[in-house]
Amino acid sequence: MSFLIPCPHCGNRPQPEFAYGGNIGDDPPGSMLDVLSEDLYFNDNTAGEQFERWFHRFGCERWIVIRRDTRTNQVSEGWEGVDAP
Amino acid sequence: MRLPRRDGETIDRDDRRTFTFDGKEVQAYAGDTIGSALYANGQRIFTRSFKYHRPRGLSCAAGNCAGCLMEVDGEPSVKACTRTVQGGEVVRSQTISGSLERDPMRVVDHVAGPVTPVGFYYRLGIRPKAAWPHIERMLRRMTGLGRVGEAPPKPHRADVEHRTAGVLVIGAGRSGQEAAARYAAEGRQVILVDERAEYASLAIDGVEVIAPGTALGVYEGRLVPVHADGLMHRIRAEKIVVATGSIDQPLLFEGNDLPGVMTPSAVRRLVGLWSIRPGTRAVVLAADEAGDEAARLLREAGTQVVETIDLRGVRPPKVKAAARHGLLAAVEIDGRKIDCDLLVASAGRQPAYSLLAQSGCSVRFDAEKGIFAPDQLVDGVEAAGSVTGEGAAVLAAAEGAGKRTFVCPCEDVTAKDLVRAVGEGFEDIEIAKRYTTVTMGPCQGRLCHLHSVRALARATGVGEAALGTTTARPPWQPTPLGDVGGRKLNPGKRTALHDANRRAGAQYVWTGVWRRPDHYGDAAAEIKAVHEGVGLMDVSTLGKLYVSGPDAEAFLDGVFPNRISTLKVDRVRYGIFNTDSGRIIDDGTIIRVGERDFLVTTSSGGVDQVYEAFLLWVAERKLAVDVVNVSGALSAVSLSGPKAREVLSRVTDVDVANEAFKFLDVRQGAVAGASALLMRIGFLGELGYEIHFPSTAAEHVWEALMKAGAEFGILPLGVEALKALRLEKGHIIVGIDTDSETTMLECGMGPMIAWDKGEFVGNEALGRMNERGADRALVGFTADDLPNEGTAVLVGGEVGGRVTSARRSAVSGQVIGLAYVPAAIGSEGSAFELDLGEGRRGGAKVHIGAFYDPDGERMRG
Amino acid sequence: MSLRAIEGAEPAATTVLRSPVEHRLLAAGAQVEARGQWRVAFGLDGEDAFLETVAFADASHLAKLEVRGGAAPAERPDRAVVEVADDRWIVLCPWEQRAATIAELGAGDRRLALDLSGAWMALVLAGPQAERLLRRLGPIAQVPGSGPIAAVPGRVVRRGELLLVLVAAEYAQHVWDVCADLCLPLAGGPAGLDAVTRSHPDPLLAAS
Amino acid sequence: MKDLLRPGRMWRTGLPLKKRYDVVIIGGGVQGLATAYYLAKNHGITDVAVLEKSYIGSGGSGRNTAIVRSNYRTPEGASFYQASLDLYDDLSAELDFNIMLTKRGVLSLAHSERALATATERASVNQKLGIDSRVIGLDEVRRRVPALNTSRDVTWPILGALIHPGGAILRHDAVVWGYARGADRRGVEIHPFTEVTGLDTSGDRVTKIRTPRGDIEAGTVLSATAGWSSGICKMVGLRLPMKTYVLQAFVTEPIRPLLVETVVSTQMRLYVHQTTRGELVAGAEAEPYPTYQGRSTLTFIESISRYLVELFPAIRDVSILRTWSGLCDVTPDYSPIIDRTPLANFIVSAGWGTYGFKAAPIVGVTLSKLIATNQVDPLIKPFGLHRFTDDRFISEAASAAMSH
Repeated sequence: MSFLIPCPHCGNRPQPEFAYGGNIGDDPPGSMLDVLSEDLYFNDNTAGEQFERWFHRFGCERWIVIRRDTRTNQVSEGWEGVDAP
Repeated sequence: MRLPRRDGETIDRDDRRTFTFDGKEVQAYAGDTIGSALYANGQRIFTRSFKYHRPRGLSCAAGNCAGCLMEVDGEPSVKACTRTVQGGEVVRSQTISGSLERDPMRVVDHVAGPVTPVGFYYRLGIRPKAAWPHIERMLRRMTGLGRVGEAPPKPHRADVEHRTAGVLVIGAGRSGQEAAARYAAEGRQVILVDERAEYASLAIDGVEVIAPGTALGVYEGRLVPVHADGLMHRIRAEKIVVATGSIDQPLLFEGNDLPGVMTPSAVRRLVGLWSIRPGTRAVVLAADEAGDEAARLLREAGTQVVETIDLRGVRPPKVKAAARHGLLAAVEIDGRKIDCDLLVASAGRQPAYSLLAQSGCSVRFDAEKGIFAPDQLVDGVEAAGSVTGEGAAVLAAAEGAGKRTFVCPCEDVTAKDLVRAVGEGFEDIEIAKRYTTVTMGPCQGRLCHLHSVRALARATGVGEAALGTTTARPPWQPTPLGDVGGRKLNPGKRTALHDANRRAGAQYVWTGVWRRPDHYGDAAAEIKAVHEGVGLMDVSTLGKLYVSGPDAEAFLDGVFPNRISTLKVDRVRYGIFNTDSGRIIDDGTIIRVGERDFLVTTSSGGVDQVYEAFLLWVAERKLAVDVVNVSGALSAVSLSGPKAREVLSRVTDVDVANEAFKFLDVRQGAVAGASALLMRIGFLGELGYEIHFPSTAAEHVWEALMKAGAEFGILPLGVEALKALRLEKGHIIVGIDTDSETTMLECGMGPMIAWDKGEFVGNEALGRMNERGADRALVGFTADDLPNEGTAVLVGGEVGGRVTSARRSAVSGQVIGLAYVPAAIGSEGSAFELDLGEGRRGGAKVHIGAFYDPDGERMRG
Repeated sequence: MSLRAIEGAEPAATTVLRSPVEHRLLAAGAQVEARGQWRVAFGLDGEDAFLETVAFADASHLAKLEVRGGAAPAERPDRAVVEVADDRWIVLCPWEQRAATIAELGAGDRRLALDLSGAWMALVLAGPQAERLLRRLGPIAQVPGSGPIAAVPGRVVRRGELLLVLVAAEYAQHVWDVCADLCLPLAGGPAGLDAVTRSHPDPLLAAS
Repeated sequence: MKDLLRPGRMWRTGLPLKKRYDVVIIGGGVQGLATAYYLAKNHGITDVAVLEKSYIGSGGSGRNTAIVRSNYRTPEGASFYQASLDLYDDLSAELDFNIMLTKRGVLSLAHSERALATATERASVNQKLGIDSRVIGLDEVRRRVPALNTSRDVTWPILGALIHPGGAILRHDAVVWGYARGADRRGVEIHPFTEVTGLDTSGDRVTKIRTPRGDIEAGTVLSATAGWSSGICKMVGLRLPMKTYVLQAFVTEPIRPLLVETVVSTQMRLYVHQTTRGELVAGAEAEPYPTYQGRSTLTFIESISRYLVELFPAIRDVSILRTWSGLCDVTPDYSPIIDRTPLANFIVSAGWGTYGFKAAPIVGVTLSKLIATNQVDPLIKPFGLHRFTDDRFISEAASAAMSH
């Protein structure tokens, strides 16, 4: 078991019930490489708070968004849908 | 030396039990542990130390140290002092050579002292290089404690129970019991756990007591696995109260590891719990009240306490323990020799803060008390009792020469080793730990972590606070793999036809998470049946997603690369699922059953990934469409072969004449009385129908089709036949012929892509790759010899790709297959070589298109 | 026009319907008889003794409808409504009421009311140790609720003292085997549904 | 042997931080220290500082499960890691410090036809490059690892395996300390507990390296910080194609000799070997979400224990002593990034996933050459950032383990 994710429908549930869907919107890509591959493969790999998408496989089968601090796995909030609030 | 009955003892003298130790029978009472019973029967040497093979015996008798590790019923390295006697156990000592009493390996201790200082193995065996493997093999035979594999482990169950607790109190000492009672009185749901069996009978109203039960760790989300006998309580607690108390720290002096040297906790438990007189002539070096109480208990038990020295606030005396026949015989204090068979000594008590640190609490060094204590606690976690540092202190010390003053008895690390390590530059607790292996033994730092940090502080001049601590990690007690793993739990998926197939003789294999028939005894006959008669295959493993709603068509045009808007009702089309970066993750079919209703099939392994990707696309674009996973609701079979139409006509009301039901047509009607969806597709290369129907009627439909096909020699088909038949047509299987990098452009599927239809998954990446052109191509090939699947394709002597599928064709007898080759030689007839293993090479040629019935007349007929 | 196979079209009277764990029940010595179009298992020896601790029984012969959109379906004594999300439910009803329930629930601003009866195994846990067996099957903290059951996605609702568990039919035999294994130390085991409904009468579960 | 009797210092401590160095290496793990060692030894560049934010070897170098092998899937990967294995072979003598490299072999189990095909592919590529690696049948697997449960009544019966006799285990800390001593003796300055908190740039050069102990200037700056690479590169406005995950491992109590080879099962997501001291050391796959937080998880130890006991029934009662974790930096194709960057004097080694330790010696040799001579060694040429712009991945992902 690991950290808890606040699913808006199902309440606090352990992370293994969810599938990770990637973090939302790394800030605008740097100029280094051409635009396409920039956002596909390059990312901030943030050590801090980021918005993320998770799919609740063992519950409501909905995509939700949470804000998590990747340094501590502290999850502050969860929202319905796939866009950062 | 068992004392007469005493009140407060936790043994039941009317309930006698026996076990064997190294073949000899040992008497015990209920409530005894294996350690206490052996001690009562006169056993003093319990094990031999890891490096020097010095004799070791009971030192803490509380499950903190490694002085009493024994094998119990095949379980290695059990802490005998806390393993309650059930009766009938087979207990064996763990020695590398000789016996507990006489261990020839002890020579290492006498002779090797100067030659085997800390880290000696980093300086030996370097040259000649060839010598090291032999030295390493020899070292391996001299190390390791527990024996494994001689007798199969005694089968005992390990179940898991997932639980929640309002308040979980860890530690049933005075402060733990108080906290439990207080929260219970507030109406909270309280669970109190303690690893010591003597609390098993503890009763506090409103509190569930689990003893013996060891809290192995505090994981994220306040999840605490409590290891009881045969059951792991996986408790998620709203609040945790850690009341794990404090642990006697050994006094550091020469010979402090000898059997007969004990901490006050050992005396308190031997006398107090099991009514055993620990020795006849005792010397007590008291660092705190625990020491004073031990002296009192010894006198009460009739032991002659010949000397009591109070270590508090005095100059540390020079202490040296002397042994005879491996056991404590006398102690020298400031030069004065005193004969004794028991030396009770400790440097004080250090809080057992590991569980608090694991939960995220910070730890600080309290210079005044000389201990590490919990500092800021995280929310939901409280500390109670001496674990907080109150009533704990480690101030007493003794002077010792250091050569045989053991800071870490488990790993035989002496005070001298630590000083030498600092001298060599290992000045930080973490690299000192890795270099000397201090705190890396069975006690995991309970008795040696504080001493190690203080020794480093003295040697480096850096204070303990700056040196800090090593990371507290689970498990809090060594725990058997079988008890942590719990029951076998490997979910496998089975179709509704699983048992019908089994009765038909199916030999099952795993394909991903599915159990599928590989064949029914004769794959070749199955292949022949499809080419000449008719075969029936359970394809219920296909993923099935019902897509319905006003935006259904627009949605499918977005998630598929090929054009879906042109797909008419009652028609089916092949489709590929790509990632944003244009790699193939799955393939399947799109069946249109209405203007805004589709059934999409995926491979058997791919449905979860596709389902979640579909829902993400719908949510991102706020489309009015429902995606329903009907994979289990519907079962499916594929009926293939020249006689398929005739067999089907016997069991359906659908008009199956070719003109009425053409290739890639879709019909809905009854099959064997069940409401079914039928379509004509040609994955196996012959006239074929894929039929979907409710799983509740699956066996009924299967039996009806088999009965109707009997006169045509119908055979059930396994995965082996499927792989052979589809290969004749050059059809790929995602996951076998494709890998995580394969794109449609490499598989000749470029023409399927509707570039002009606007945004679809992977279009940008595929667009760029299309401009640049693919480096490799997945092509068919014919060859002289049958290569193993996966073997390398060689072009100009270099590795240029690999074979993904290969078989000898049942139709042509020729070796056919699919392989990745450099794009440059991806055209018909190009030659390349295959690595046949052991340096042998075989010739091969590219073959574009199907090997069998290239124009597909048989499928369309 | 849409996918008739999941819209509750009546199968021909002669079509025999089976539970995904019928063969596990036969292997456990159950008698199986046709009740309507369904083959229902009953009369497992040892079932009464198991009911004193914990018994698990197959109720897969119930109709199971996937309902989406509109307001939550009305509760009824002979119906179980399992909420998946705020606009999605699984509704269980006796098989013979399948068509009527689909018609009732399909009306109004409902998006979908589909017959997915073969998609799930319905498992009934009965007896004083039923909650304990559920806690050994997975970390589902409250009922009604969802979460891992024998490590696969599951849902559970309460029917009086009974627990009604839903798991994907593809995992039915796996979950059945895990239940049998976890019941051993609890002196529990499999039971026919009749034995359960005899001691726990339930208008939904009473074998039709 | 001589320093066995008279303890000599391994390295200098308490060195002051100079204002400038020819080369500043960020990261005191095995790659940073190896690069410093070969800069001094092969290229005579000794005005070098290695800045480590904690103790040397505190990152992945001190947390991996100490397996070195070269039976990789791609020709580029296999030749690269074989070059590293060759250097490891002589490293004890080179450093005059026994790293206890023992070639006991690595056995990768195949539980399915798909896995056998992947094993065949790797053997085929390896043999072509002269790497000893071949597919063996069940009876040779039984002969080599008698403790293994090779019966049919397991969840995933074993069909065969890829044996790589050259695969080895070693004492990973000893490699860190050996390189550190060798570099220190040649004049390289190792500065533990000196975190880089900022990098200033002007034009296309890194001009200043900020640390709590003062700022430094450097001719060339190398980032060898594995899981932390993204944070370091962000200081110069550079983004990498990588994410950081937590990877866990555990060790059991020491037992009598049971395993010779390292045993790997991709299907069960585990690998295990027995150390010279008798402990079983086992590791697993990363948690499926990026994180820098290294707390152990219960699901990890439960599932890996369950699979280990299924593979080796005899160790059911062997006790777990300690679980720990480290960070691993994973790229989209599981191959590393060793490259110059748009900043003329800033070089990056990152994206090592779980292979960083295996590559340390060859990274040291090739990176020191790149820094000293600006030449890109053919072995590392394929691992540049360009492969992500022109979509030419070098996929070490064991295989598309999706099955049909």
